[in-house]
Amino acid sequence: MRYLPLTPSDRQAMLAKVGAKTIDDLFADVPEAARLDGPIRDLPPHASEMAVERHMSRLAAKNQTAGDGPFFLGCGAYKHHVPATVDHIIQRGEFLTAYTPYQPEIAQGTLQMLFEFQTQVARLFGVDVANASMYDGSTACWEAITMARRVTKRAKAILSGGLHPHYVSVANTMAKFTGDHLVTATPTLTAEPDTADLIGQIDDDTSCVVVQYPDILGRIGDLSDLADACHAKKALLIAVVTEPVALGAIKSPGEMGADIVVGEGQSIGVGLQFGGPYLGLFGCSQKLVRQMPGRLCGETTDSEGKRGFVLTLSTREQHIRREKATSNICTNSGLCALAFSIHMTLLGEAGLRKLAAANHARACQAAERLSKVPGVELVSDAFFNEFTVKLSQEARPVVRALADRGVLAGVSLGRLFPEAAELANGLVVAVTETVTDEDIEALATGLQEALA
Amino acid sequence: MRYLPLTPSDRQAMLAKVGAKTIDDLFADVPEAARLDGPIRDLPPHASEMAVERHMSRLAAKNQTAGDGPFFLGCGAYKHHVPATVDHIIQRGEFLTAYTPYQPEIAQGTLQMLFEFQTQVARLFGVDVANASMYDGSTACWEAITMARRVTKRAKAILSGGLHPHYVSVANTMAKFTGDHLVTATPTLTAEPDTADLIGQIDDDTSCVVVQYPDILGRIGDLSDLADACHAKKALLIAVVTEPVALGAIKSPGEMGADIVVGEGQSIGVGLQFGGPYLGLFGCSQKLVRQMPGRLCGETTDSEGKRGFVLTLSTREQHIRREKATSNICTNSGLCALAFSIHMTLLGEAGLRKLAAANHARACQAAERLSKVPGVELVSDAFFNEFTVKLSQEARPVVRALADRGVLAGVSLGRLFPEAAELANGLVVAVTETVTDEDIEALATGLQEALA
Amino acid sequence: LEEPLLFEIGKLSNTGLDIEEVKAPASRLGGLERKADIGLPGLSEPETVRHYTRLSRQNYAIDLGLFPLGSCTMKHNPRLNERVARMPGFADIHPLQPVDTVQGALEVIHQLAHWLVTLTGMHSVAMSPKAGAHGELCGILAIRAALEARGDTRSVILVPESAHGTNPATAAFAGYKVENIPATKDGRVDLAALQERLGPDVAAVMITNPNTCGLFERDMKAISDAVHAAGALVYCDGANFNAIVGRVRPGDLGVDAMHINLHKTFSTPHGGGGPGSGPVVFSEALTSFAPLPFVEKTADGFALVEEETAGEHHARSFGRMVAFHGQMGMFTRALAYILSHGADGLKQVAEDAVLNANYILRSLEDVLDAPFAASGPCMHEAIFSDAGLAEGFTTLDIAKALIDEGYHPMTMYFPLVVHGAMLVEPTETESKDTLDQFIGALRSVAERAKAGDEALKGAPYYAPRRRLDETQAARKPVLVWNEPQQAEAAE
Amino acid sequence: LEEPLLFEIGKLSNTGLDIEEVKAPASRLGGLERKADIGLPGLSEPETVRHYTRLSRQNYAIDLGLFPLGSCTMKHNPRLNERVARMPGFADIHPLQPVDTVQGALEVIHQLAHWLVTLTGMHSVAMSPKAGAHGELCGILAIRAALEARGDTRSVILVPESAHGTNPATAAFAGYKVENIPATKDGRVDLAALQERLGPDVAAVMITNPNTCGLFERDMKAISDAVHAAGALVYCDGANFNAIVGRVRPGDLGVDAMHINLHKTFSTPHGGGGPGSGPVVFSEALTSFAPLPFVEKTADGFALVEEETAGEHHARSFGRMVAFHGQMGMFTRALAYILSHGADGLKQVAEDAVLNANYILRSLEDVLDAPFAASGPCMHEAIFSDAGLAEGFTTLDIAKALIDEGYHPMTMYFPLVVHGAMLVEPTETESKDTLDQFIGALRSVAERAKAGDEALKGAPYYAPRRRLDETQAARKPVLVWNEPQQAEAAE
Repeated sequence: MRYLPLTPSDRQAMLAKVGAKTIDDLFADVPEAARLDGPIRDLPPHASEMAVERHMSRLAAKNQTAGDGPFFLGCGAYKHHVPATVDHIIQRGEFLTAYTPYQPEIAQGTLQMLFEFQTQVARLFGVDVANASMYDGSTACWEAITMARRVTKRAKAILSGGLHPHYVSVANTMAKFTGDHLVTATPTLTAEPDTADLIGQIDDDTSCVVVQYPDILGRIGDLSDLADACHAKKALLIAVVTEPVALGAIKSPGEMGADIVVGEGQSIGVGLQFGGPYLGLFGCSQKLVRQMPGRLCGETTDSEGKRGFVLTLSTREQHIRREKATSNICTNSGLCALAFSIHMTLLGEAGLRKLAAANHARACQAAERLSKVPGVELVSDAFFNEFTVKLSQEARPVVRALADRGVLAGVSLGRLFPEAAELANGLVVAVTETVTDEDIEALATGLQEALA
Repeated sequence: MRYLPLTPSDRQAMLAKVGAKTIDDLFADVPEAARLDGPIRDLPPHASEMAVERHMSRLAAKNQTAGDGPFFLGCGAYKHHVPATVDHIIQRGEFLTAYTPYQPEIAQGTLQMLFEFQTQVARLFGVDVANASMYDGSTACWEAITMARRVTKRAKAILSGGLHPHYVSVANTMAKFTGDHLVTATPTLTAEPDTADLIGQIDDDTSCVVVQYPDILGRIGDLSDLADACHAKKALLIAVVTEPVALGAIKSPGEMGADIVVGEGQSIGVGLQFGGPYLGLFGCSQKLVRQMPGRLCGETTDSEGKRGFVLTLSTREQHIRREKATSNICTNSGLCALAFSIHMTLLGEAGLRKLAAANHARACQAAERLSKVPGVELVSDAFFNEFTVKLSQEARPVVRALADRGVLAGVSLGRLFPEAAELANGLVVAVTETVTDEDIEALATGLQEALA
Repeated sequence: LEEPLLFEIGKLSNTGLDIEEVKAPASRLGGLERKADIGLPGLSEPETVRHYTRLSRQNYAIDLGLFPLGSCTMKHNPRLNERVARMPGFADIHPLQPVDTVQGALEVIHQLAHWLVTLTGMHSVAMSPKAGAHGELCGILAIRAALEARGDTRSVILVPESAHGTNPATAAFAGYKVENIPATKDGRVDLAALQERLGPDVAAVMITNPNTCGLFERDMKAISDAVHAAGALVYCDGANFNAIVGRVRPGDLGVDAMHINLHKTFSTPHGGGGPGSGPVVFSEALTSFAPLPFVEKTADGFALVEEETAGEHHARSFGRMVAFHGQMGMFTRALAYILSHGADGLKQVAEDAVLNANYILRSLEDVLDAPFAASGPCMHEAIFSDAGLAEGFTTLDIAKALIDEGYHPMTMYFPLVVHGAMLVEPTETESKDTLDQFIGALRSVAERAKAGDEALKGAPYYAPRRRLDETQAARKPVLVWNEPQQAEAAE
Repeated sequence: LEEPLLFEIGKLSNTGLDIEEVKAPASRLGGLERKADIGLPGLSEPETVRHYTRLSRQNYAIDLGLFPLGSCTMKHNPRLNERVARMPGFADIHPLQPVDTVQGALEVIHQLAHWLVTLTGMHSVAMSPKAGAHGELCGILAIRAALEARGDTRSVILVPESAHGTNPATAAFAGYKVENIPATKDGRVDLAALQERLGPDVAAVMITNPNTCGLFERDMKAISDAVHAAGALVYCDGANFNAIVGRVRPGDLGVDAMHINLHKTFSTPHGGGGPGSGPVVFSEALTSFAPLPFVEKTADGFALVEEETAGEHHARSFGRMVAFHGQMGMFTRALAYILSHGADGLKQVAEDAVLNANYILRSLEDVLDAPFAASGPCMHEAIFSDAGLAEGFTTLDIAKALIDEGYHPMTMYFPLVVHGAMLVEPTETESKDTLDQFIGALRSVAERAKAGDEALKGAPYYAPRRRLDETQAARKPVLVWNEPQQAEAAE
């Protein structure tokens, strides 16, 4: 078998060395009754690379890919062009097949990269520091809520209606067990985000306000007043960014006063991948750093005085603190962080700004074009690369009908908020740099016919 | 522009250093009249990676690929499964972006690989030594003919009718200029290769006999008598192998007495690629080594006595010998040699034999099945993974008709020998391990309908 | 050669990408244009390739040599799986596409789920957890949901002293008190002590089997029976499933929930610390509490069960753990891995992993203290202690000296129950030749540590860095780069 | 760590591939079954990955640093081009498929051909030559065919002393006598001497422009005119086209044939010595003699003109040079490269290449002898000589010392017209920072060589190997591995 180097004669020699007659002797501690002697049920024997590749190809071919036609889905996962260099580098064995850098002397490649990544994320978010990544945006969001509880010693978190409903769902699930009190809301199809409502709800028990920017409907609004209101009550403002490319065009949450900024980094370098693996981004202000969850890479020196990098503040972590750890997280999303960092390095400030400008320009073009379709109404006039339209009928069947024509038209709010009938006509349309004039025309035409 | 690191301010600083006012000053030696000042005609300005990828994807999509359906083409290029490991390794920058190993101290990776490659090729061919690869099989074949001239000091080469007609064409082209005298023939649709005819033609002026094994019609026959006949007249036997996988099942030309064995290595590790880059293989007996063309890697030691490898016998080569070189070749096919060597290492003797057995078994299945189709007659009963059938009508339109049904049925002899009307009904069918039962059935059914 | 930081070589105006300018209608950014510099330097493409290629060469990796980290299962990552994960049909689909446009993706999840359930002998599997610790949390939440569903408010989870740190951390995160279970001298859970502690306040026991001492818990079934008799549930840490896959099914041992590290047993690449993937298999008792979303086969194809479609029979689900459906990119790799090995191969995996570990144990027990050498064969990892080293010499010295021998060190100081523990897991993808060389290297280092060779304490000498000062890093953490003048000003 | 040879670690029975057994009907091998061992050891997949990964790390490469080999144009290889070449529509098509199933492939060839003709200002292009030297041969054969077609039996080709070795070798291979043309002191072709030599026996002149001294041949047009006036033709070695692409068109200078190294100017990867690709552009005079096959645009799409279809208007083709259609895998990369750069980018390529070379020349001329420093600006490469080094110190010492500084050496001892030549070509894909560091390193090495620092003669010290004994290798060549006992017996 191609992955197993031992030969039958190796096995014999090694059994002799360990003093066992057969391999079964080494499983002697397994109770007789629990030993499997027969083959694994239904599983065929080992297969050639060619056969496995064929099997997987057949499954892959059953999916309609984002590249197959006009594509407008967003809502927490965005299709961007990922440069070939990114995939080339992350496939280098030295990155791909390394472990967590517990032995820093022979892991400086990963560690320096993480240090650079942390710096990139902190600057993008406009905060002081960032960690070495987390599972994804939704879990990073929940970690931020628990961090706010640790910092403020309060248990009430106010979640904006503009927060991704799946993120809300994750937080609700966790809060059931931790006893956090979450105040949640459903968004409304209005032009403005719910900032004013949020400000009104902050009280002395509030640990934090969680607001998404741009929000689930694509809307953007200034967070400064909200931040001030939070700070007035000694609560923290947590901003969630699911489309980091936006921060190449619009102010960062940190600039506007957010204390913790978390996000989903998938947009930069990672790709769609049906939802995972993705990349949780987590940054905060310097004064909160010792309550920050997840791995951190820090600068230090070696015994000869040379600069080097190590994992640090591990006294917060489970392998040292066990049940007193800030989080049970043991894994980050290292390879995705690498992909993000490479893509960001290729972009640089100049490229990121151009990319963001291209996204926004495309989105404006699409918004303008779709506004002209009878039965389509643009909900908000301040957005980045994603906006919501209200259709003259339920959006979900419209999306289905367009998919059959090869147009993946966006995310229907009926899919995201199945219980909110008032949102059922909403369609969230994401328009990135990958969208062409023809794509926009195909969407407009498709909508026109579906709504006719 | 993404590949150009100089910034405008770098350029200014550098111009100042070199004492030029503008970049045009550096092109002062170009006569005014020859300077291009305007843009390049019709060529658009630089394009994004995404745009270029789209352009190339659209072109790629216009081709019907070997993986799109049943596939039976051979005649010098074969579809085999190439393991994912091969492409992974050849994309490592240290292999992909290295130059010819002229500085051996920092090129041992390439050099050791070439030494291993040479050993693998020599053993596969059953000869003493092999070079570090050449452009492709057809040019290696011509180099062998000129080498035979240098060794024997005779200019008449006898080429078997079973030699790939494009290889014959290359040799004919070159011979026009070098004054070599080539005796060529057209194959006949008979069961046996033309060994007996060849033996009859050898005389005291003959430098070499060139025979393909398996031949262009897929036929195989023992070369021993031919080798003896060559040697009796002090001529060399050159064997050409266009399907090296065959040598995992059948005797090597070296074992049967060939003096020089050349071949096309594309089958192992390289892939189809519409004909190039491919991999010329070249091996010969030890006593001919100093007349061998192309790069050679040899073992030596460094100043501390450690084993190492260098390019050697370069006194044969053009950069030293200039007009007295054995060949004008300067480039080998290093990356393809690496791919070949990795694939061969993954196979090993055991894997190569199993692969060859699988190819032969599939071919036998196909031969058996096609023999049952009315109007299809099997030409030879001794073959490896490729055989010729004689159809009841011209093969070329049949191949065309089947292509429209998604079946790439093989190579018609009308394509290869446009001037030999007597071969027009011949179809050469290659059957590798990638062919399935369903593929064979699709071919049989397709032929049956096309010939009905 | 030293590789500078990106921030030392990049410039804000440099870029390695050409981005087409799109003619924009009037901007609609609501007055939020970002004006100040962000501070993100760029590099051209050639500089980028070189920066990261050079950085990569400062890493050790499984592609370069043995990576014997106990409990981490660093085995070969097949390149086929990388190719498969990148097929556009898997890599280029959006998690919120209409389900009939992603039937192949759902089928992958369904197939992998089927084989995970089959291999573990369990009843169902939750695919969405993003890593091992996330899987642990999933399992404990399901246990808590099940207990709450029957009105049970048990508050304690028992964890062996030798457990992974994630176990107590997870239990605490889920709101439980954690109590330790002692081990017997032979390195296994003390069944009698456990039985004594069990009571109406105990919600669950978390056991690692094979355990972190590298031993199979012989009494696993008795433990499970006792736990169940006390009204509690059994969580099994599946990090070490590599040792028994195809040979033992946890379901046959009474386990109620177990996570599976796809990046360990099923060889998805570690990538310098993730992404992982931690599906959790459940017994019938816990199945109805499993989290959303999951995939179900229906008459029409494959359905994605989310909040809205959960309906009656999934009403007891404890909720959602992640935004989307889990680590699809790891599912494709793991499925390809399972199909490549097949029934015979997976069994061979466990056998060779165990054989390799025992070979190391028996080849070194004369020179290194092996505290459980008499406890029977080890499973997939061998454990040694620092007993017998010369005064002042530690496990750390041995680890750093191994670096100079060309190897990644073993896991150090874990599990905590063994003093100066060295946990060595070779995995099944190492050849006998490689093991022999490693044994030779470790033997030589161990002999030097016993002989008190002071040179060891300076190791590593031949790595990209000498020993790094971790205390300094933690005392005043520098987590981001700052321009030198800023950094100075801050001091 | 030393990496053993495959033959020292592999076994005949080992394999890294699982191959399905196919039920065979009776074998039809005609009694030719191979029975004896072939002698091809195998490795499992993990061992294979490790063997080649470790080997790769003993190489220097452009991905690791500057590779200033003059005349070799080692520039960055874009990763997009690797992706493009691997698209199944290009990588997985057979050269003998019916032409209507490969229209996209033919269109790639046609488009690339179009841009090559446009960029060079020539009339047509032969795409099939497999490398630069093969292209030279193609050009010379076309010239010979053209001369023969007019009944002209000229027998001499004139080549400058400074030409690439392939030039005279090619001319000789094509049956010509080779005579040298002298150079002037300023490093250019001596026009007067050339004019004097021209006569009815001269078939062609082979000129490299920019030449191998890094200089533009100012008199190129005059040379061409003189050659044409004498009834001969002009071949231009296009190895250095990188310096002038987008700025000068060889067609405007009277060139009749020129090869283009796609792996130089158009950045297809060198791959440790190939594959290359050497299309040849032709003037109108030579077009009808171009080799088969080629692609033509027709009303129906793209046609592949081969022997059978060549017909009347191609009856003068000199024949076929390779089995199939050339280096498709390089065509896709080169086309992607041209489209990526576009009209502005290609011009910038030449400008930056020339600027970088002049920057090196002017930054080092104070410490290294630059024989043509006064001959005007250099083009894409700067040349230095060994004049002024301390007694007994050579170009080789400088080259090997550069290895220890972390760089690949420049081209040594070429061109022959400069004593101890050092030919430095940075290319346009190097940054100013990189050049400054390289200049610093070369300056320091040069100063040590001038000061007579004996340590230089032992360099390299920090490479995978110290200086290797090339004489020993050539005296008794060992080109293949033999089992130690055999090897000993043979001695």
